[in-house]
Amino acid sequence: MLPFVGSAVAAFLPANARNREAWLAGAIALAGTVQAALMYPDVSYGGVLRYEAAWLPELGLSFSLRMDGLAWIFALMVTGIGLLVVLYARYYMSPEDPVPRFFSFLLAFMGSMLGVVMSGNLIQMALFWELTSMVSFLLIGYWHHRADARRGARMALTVTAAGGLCLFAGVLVLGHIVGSYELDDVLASGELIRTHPVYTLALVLIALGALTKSAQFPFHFWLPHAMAAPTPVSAYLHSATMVKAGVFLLIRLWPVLAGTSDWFWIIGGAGLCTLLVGAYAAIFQQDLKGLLAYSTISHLGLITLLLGLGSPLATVAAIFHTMNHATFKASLFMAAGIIDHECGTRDMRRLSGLYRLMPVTATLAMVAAAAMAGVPLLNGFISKEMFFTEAVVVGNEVGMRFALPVAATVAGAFSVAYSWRFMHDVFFGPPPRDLPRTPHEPVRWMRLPAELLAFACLVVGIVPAYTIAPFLATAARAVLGEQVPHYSLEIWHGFTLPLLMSFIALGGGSLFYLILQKGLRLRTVERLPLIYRFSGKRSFERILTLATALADRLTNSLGARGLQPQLVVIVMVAVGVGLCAARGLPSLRGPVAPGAADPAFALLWVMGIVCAIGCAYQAKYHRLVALALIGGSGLAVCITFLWFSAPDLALTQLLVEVVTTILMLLGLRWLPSRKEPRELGLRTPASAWVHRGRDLLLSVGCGLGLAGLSYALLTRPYPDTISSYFLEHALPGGGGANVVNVLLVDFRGFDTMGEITVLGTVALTVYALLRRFRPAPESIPLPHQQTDQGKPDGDGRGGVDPSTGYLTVPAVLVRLLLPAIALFAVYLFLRGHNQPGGGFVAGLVLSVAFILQYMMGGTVWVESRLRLVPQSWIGLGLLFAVGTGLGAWLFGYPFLTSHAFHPTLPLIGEVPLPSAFLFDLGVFVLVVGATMLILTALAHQSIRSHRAAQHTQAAAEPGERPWN
Amino acid sequence: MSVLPWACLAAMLCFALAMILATLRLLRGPQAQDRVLALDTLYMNAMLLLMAMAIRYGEVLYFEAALVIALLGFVGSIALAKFLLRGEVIE
Amino acid sequence: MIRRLFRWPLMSASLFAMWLLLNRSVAPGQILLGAVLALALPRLTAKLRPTAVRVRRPWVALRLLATVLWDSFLSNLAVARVILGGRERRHRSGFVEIPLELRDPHGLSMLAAILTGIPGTVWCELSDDGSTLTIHVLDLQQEEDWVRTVKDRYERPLREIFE
Amino acid sequence: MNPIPDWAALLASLLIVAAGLLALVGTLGLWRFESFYQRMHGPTMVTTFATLFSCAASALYFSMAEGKPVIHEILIAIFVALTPPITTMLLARAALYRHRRAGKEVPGKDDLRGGAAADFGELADETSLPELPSS
Amino acid sequence: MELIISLAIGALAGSGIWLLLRPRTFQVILGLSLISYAVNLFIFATGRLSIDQLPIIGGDRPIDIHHYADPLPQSLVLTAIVIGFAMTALFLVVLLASRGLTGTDHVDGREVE
Amino acid sequence: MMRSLLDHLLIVPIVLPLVVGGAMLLLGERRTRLKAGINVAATAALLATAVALLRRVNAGGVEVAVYLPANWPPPFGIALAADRLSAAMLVLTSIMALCSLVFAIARWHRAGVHFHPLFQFQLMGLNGAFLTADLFNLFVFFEVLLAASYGLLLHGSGPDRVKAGLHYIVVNLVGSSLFLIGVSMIYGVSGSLNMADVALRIAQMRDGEHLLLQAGAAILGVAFLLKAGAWPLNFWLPPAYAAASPPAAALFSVMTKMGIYVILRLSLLLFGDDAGASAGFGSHWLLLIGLITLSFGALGMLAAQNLPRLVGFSAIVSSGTLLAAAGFRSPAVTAGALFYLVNSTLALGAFYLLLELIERSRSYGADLLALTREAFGLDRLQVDDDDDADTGDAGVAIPAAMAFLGLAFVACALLLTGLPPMSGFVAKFVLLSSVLNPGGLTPDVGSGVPASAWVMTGLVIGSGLTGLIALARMGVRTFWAPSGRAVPRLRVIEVLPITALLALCVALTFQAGPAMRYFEAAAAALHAPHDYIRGVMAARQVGATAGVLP
Ligand code: NA
Ligand code: NA
Repeated sequence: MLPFVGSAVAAFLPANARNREAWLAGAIALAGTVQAALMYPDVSYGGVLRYEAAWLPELGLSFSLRMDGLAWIFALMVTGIGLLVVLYARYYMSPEDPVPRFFSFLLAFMGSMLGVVMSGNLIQMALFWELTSMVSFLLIGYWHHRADARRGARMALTVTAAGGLCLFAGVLVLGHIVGSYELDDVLASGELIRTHPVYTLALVLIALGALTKSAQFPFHFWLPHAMAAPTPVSAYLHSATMVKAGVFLLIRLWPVLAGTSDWFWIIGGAGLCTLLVGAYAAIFQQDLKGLLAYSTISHLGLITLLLGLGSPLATVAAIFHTMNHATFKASLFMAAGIIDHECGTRDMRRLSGLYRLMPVTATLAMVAAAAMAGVPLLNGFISKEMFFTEAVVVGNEVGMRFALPVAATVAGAFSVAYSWRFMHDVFFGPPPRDLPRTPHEPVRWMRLPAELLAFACLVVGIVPAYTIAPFLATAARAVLGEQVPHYSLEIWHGFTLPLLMSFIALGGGSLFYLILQKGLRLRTVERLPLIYRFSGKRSFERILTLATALADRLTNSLGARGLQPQLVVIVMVAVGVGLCAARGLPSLRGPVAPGAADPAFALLWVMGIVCAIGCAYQAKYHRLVALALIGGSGLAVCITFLWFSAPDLALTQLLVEVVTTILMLLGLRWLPSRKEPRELGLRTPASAWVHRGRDLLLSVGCGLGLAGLSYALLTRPYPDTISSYFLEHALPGGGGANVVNVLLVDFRGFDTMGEITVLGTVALTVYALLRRFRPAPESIPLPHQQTDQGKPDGDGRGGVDPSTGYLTVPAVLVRLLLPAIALFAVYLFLRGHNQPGGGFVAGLVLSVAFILQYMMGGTVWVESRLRLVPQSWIGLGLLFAVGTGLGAWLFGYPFLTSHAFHPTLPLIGEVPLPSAFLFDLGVFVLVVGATMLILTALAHQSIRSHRAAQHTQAAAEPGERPWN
Repeated sequence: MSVLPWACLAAMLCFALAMILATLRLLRGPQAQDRVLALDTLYMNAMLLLMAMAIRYGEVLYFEAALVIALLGFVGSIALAKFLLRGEVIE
Repeated sequence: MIRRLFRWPLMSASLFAMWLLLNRSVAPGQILLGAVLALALPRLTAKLRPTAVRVRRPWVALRLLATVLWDSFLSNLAVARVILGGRERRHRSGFVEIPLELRDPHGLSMLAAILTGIPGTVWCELSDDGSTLTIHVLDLQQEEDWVRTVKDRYERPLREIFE
Repeated sequence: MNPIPDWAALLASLLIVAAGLLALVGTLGLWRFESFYQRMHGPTMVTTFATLFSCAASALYFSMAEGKPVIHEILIAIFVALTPPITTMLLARAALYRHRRAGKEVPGKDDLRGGAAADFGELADETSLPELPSS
Repeated sequence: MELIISLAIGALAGSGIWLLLRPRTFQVILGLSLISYAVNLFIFATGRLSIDQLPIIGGDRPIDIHHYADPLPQSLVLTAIVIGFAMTALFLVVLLASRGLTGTDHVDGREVE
Repeated sequence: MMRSLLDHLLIVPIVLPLVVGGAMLLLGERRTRLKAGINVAATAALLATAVALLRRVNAGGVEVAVYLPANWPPPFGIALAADRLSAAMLVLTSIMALCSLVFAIARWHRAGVHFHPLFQFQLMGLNGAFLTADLFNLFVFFEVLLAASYGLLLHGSGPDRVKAGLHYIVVNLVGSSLFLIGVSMIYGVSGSLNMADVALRIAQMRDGEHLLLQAGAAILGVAFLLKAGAWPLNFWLPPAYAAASPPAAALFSVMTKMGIYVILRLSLLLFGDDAGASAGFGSHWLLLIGLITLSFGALGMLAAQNLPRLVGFSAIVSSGTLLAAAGFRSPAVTAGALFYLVNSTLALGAFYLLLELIERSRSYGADLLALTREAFGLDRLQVDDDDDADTGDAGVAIPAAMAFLGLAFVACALLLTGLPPMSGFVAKFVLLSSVLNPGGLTPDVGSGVPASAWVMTGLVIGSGLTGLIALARMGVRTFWAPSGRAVPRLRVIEVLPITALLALCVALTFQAGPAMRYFEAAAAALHAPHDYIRGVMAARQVGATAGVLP
């Protein structure tokens, strides 16, 4: 029941030997064929076989297989022709080719194709549909060292997969209309679908899928380029199976979609155009496979046209012609492949007179070509007759009394012409000269598949009623159900208009070929007369290039690679969004009366704002100034915190301010200065002023926006906040009077844990980055201050104190302060739980104390006397904090639950010792570690300069000696 | 009704004005050392402002912040000064 | 053992006092903790303080402190006058070079603190060999007066204390 | 906080206002002087008696209010006495270096007479440091 | 008071945004610092302004939010300050690395024009 | 009363990486091998924990598992809450982590110091952000994950990385500022930080206040949109992800999803149907932004000139799709979106890992470790670097390397473009089917669907097409061009993670049914957040009075 599963599995077990692979593939194909054939009794007379497995039942997607007459016919075609192709390919492929890949793809394709035809669920069908595109891409690009193969593969993939996506969309629309993706349900809802408002959409999408797959105008151009594939692939995919998927889809959905004028114009129109264009183009091909490809296009157009006509009989004809085409075209391709294989070329200008060299092959090919031309007694004739009949009948109905029959006849004539071309140019004429190889008959087994197919053409053409009729009936019933019209597969219907058309076509076609042969010297035609300008391939490539360029331009104009535009957009969006959301606010000022303004506070902020604006003004060329100015703003912020009762914030802000200043200065050492443009004699371009104007507007707007928001918030009533709880529970529950600190280490200690992780992480990142730091070349030499003034004494190595001379006094004072600052750190740490302070502030204070020593003594000297391993401090701090948190587990409490111990010591009395205190210790340790790591990592860079200076000195000295 | 809060407010105004003066010097320069000096003065005035505030609100804790400025406020300035003097803060 | 603990008596005492001042408490617990810290911190930071402090004459130090406070007070007023006064008063400043005999780093530091702490004079530069000190004087009338003032009023007591 | 006696309030008021005025005048000096070396003198007023008066006012007030001697302000006084010299010295030295580098002879003959110091104010602003060593 | 602090927030944010949009890395880092000042003040302001109401339990104030400054925004600001500090450090080092590796202090690593 | 580890299950995904990361710092800079071992073990343990958590919340009864770190009752203390969505995200994160870690051990972890601790901190941040039910705590974990991501992005240094890192950092810092403004506004108006509590409070808000709250939420939304990579806030994304070292980039594929996760969570929690005047706030915008993002990403894929950039744009496509899906505010669509989310995360992760191998085959050996030591000519003097005894790639080179690369490339391409047979197709189907049939599959008798659904369908399909065109072009150029490129030496531990991720996608295809049932339950809970709110708010402290020992 699941041959394709077996084949797909087998496909991914590549072996090395050609024979083994072929046997495996052949066996699977044979098994499939046999199995399919055995199912005939079940599906004949309208029977349907179903297999269903739950997959995504909630969304109406199940894995369901459904075999009715139509599916059976197609399945048989897929497996049967597949078997022949495998046999053929075994001899066609050269030993150098990676055959395992070939067969595995081929089998995968077979599986997918079976999946398409046997799908009982439309989504699943779309799935297999796309799969066939994928695999065909791989098969076309099989010889991917060739540029044409790559291009052809990409083209085929792009077109068919795009169609597949359309089909997917169409199927989704169908599912939306019907409320189910099951084929059975869809087939039962034809009326609903055809009258639904989105019917046209569904139709167009599905048509796009089908037309692209079946290489219908205007998507036909990919098929000739797909001929870069190995010939077995062409024979299989591009004649017998994959291109038929589109047709299959149209047949499959014919009962629900057909019968409307939309259907007629879209499907029929595309079919008609394809029929004519394909046939016309086929005549002028020089490549054997190109001719076959265009003829395939044309025949598919015929089938599509038949389906588009919308009459049941035409549909039967379409099914019939599908089968016929598969047989004769596959055999033609095989013949072409044999010729290619034997002669080394497929160029019809170089081939001729092969009949004498390989008569059997020639006969086979000619039989098939005749079938293609619609010569009586061959299968092509019968289906073509049916087509002519319908063209006459339906053309009258839809008001194309003349157009349709004439077009049909002209197309028939064209097809006769190119069939002639195929037969005459290749097999007749003078013996071929300077071919790459000397042709002879191929090995028997390679010819066998073609022989079988040609035989089928003959048999079906001569005795249709005994061969194909029951199968055709089965398929037709599956599609049309009770609508199956009366039709007859007799060869002779009497002298009717269609017969006349047939003969006109045969005669006209032959005449046309003769005229072209003589008059236009067909062999020298390089491009298609008349319509070469409308090359689908060129349009396709142009469209793709254009689309890419357009996308590129759009991406660039909708996006930006620079940082500033990106930031402008972000700021604009943020401001816009905030304003939009708050635009309904009745007034900015809320009901709460603001507090009386304090003039000192106002003055403070005059200072703060002046500093901020000054900083903004100076930052480009006067970094140091900007740094000092931003310090002024920071000070204003800090005092504001204190003013409004936030001592912890003020302390922290102050210390962070100090550390940041040191940090920035450490950084400035490695940032070469900028000269003002006027110093360099440059003028600022006008565009820069425009940018600045925009940015100024934006920043003013943003500032006003945020000011407005905060004013609106500050004048709104204070909500019933969760903070009341913290005030109430800080002392009894958290064991601390400083609610902010209790929040930090207890209520929201979890935040603090994250926060210290951030700090530690950043410190590690900074360290890692500085390990591979490459400073700006301009900043590598020692600063001029040091080269000019030198160092008072030594460089701090070997314990010699570098702080002598004019550095003595500052060093003495700073060193005296060290124990005092350390004591202060301990003080801040210990009392943090009840008063402003805490681990973070204390850690910063201690770090500052250390850094002061670095500033006075230099890195080398300090580190020879103080061994800090900041990374371990970070690790320890984290572990300490987490360990405290985990300690709560021991007592059965959640992570970080605080416990207050109150040991009573002699002499001292009760000492409150909350576990949060230990947590804070972790914070303290980490902060010291992280701050020191960041600062010293930067400070260590300076050692490089000193070493570089020493190196240049050392290098200079020996050079000078000879002069002395 | 005590005179002390008003005196404190007056002192705070003085300190704030002094801060503005320092800021002007900070902006004006003209040289880096002037600016560093101005920043240092700014910090010192801020410290005094905080002490006045402590008296005004009778809250001894404001004093802590003043102490921090007294003890560590100079660090930024000496870092800047060292930078001017040696071209780098930590050699 | 005891000696090693009390190697830095002055510093330990200062730290102890600082601890009690900071905590504004003389509870037994604070005294104990303060004592521990006052003894431990100098020890822990010893390596980073290569030069030892020796204070010999506490009386001189106290007297110096009083002198400095008084001088500073007067100078405050003087400088205020200069600032608020007319333009010409602000143009009498200049550098003064003072030959120094004080060599002890702590003594020098104290001198620096004194000179800088007294408005009107600023410690500007100590020559690399420590022999010459340059100060900047706001109201420079007589260079020699300044040299004498500095040497007599401040340097000599400092030498007594530290050397 | 307990209310404090009037005399103490008055004394504290005087002290704190005096501190304010001293600081203001000192900082005014920062603004009014014309050379850097002169400007260095103004802020000293802030760190000496302005601070001392503030500390005294604070000590007085809190001692009265808490009913026990509060003298931790002394810490501020000590630290403020110890730390500014560091900055000032480094700055002065830096200023000298920068002036010398700019070609001025400092302290030169002119400086000892006074007056010429004003010139230094007009030296080019070199704040965008570090510069390239002039080769 | 509310107006002053709102204006302060606005001015800090405005200056910060201006610098943020500048092309030089050092301008950007200062801009980010200014923005973080503004944001910290903003967070702080969401707890409303309370003068002389330290969030430290003690004295004879009734334990009620109207007699204490809101401690929660304060703890949030503390976290934000710390994180802001860390990010400043990181960004500083990255901008130094960028200056060294690209030879310019333009934010895009190359000079425009 | 020692409680079992199971009770602390919720905190493990946060604490475990933290402990492991911290402990690895104590090991110093060397001993990468030991650290790698520890890291793998910890990440595997994390995966196990996440799976256990998923099973727990998916079992009947417990819909939302809540944990109270520090043991304070909600809404006052911080609460962690895991529902189906969080649990799924945790599992996804651990899977991605394990795969990229194993991949990194082949060579990348030696490209700089402290890879392993940073990696663990990154996981901590991600897990914490997925679990927390507190707005500010969310900010903190965002910062943790961002800080670590900066480290991982810059891991290995080099000009491109630093340049991209600079942009990435600035943009995210701005995002963090917006985050803070948003959160604090929400607090300033509502008085709470607990998401569930805020949701309860919103319903009772008076006129002006709910507008201010919406403004806060909108600004917050901008921050998340920035992280999710929504247009026009996403220009940083392709270069940043392209520059990151592959294992980092693979892990980053979870990070854009983090933005989506939060948007889904918060918009449905805060502005659900019960939110009174604020109900449904922002969903139109989400839809619009999502659709534009989707188009932008699709265009970008078409325009991209190199593979890493292309994959970056495909990350944008998936973000856009998800945002648009979130804008539909329908449980069915959300369920589909979740399926899509998982699929695209796995696919992007696999692709980023694969990219490096492909690039390596392009110019083998030249790309690794941008060395910066030559700057001074002082190589010797610099502290010895991190390369231990073996320099990394001396492993077993697997055979058929090119075949593997090709196959994996095709699989990834199929996943990203949503073509069969990989799960990308199922994901797209699931999503689009629910977009077109929000009320389930029933015959449509003229009720119609909104135009947005059609647009969405068109764009999703169209993006698949542009992706297909672009990827086919790249694939052909990379694998089929006759360039005579060297066959790269791949190590098993490089191939394994990619294979595992792709295998998971295949498994997702086949197990689409159970997976969808899970996601439908998750989506239903998201859209009717009563259980979440009740679960979080009803969590009780352990012990009668906290803080005092029994
Ligand atoms: Na002085
Ligand atoms: Na309050």
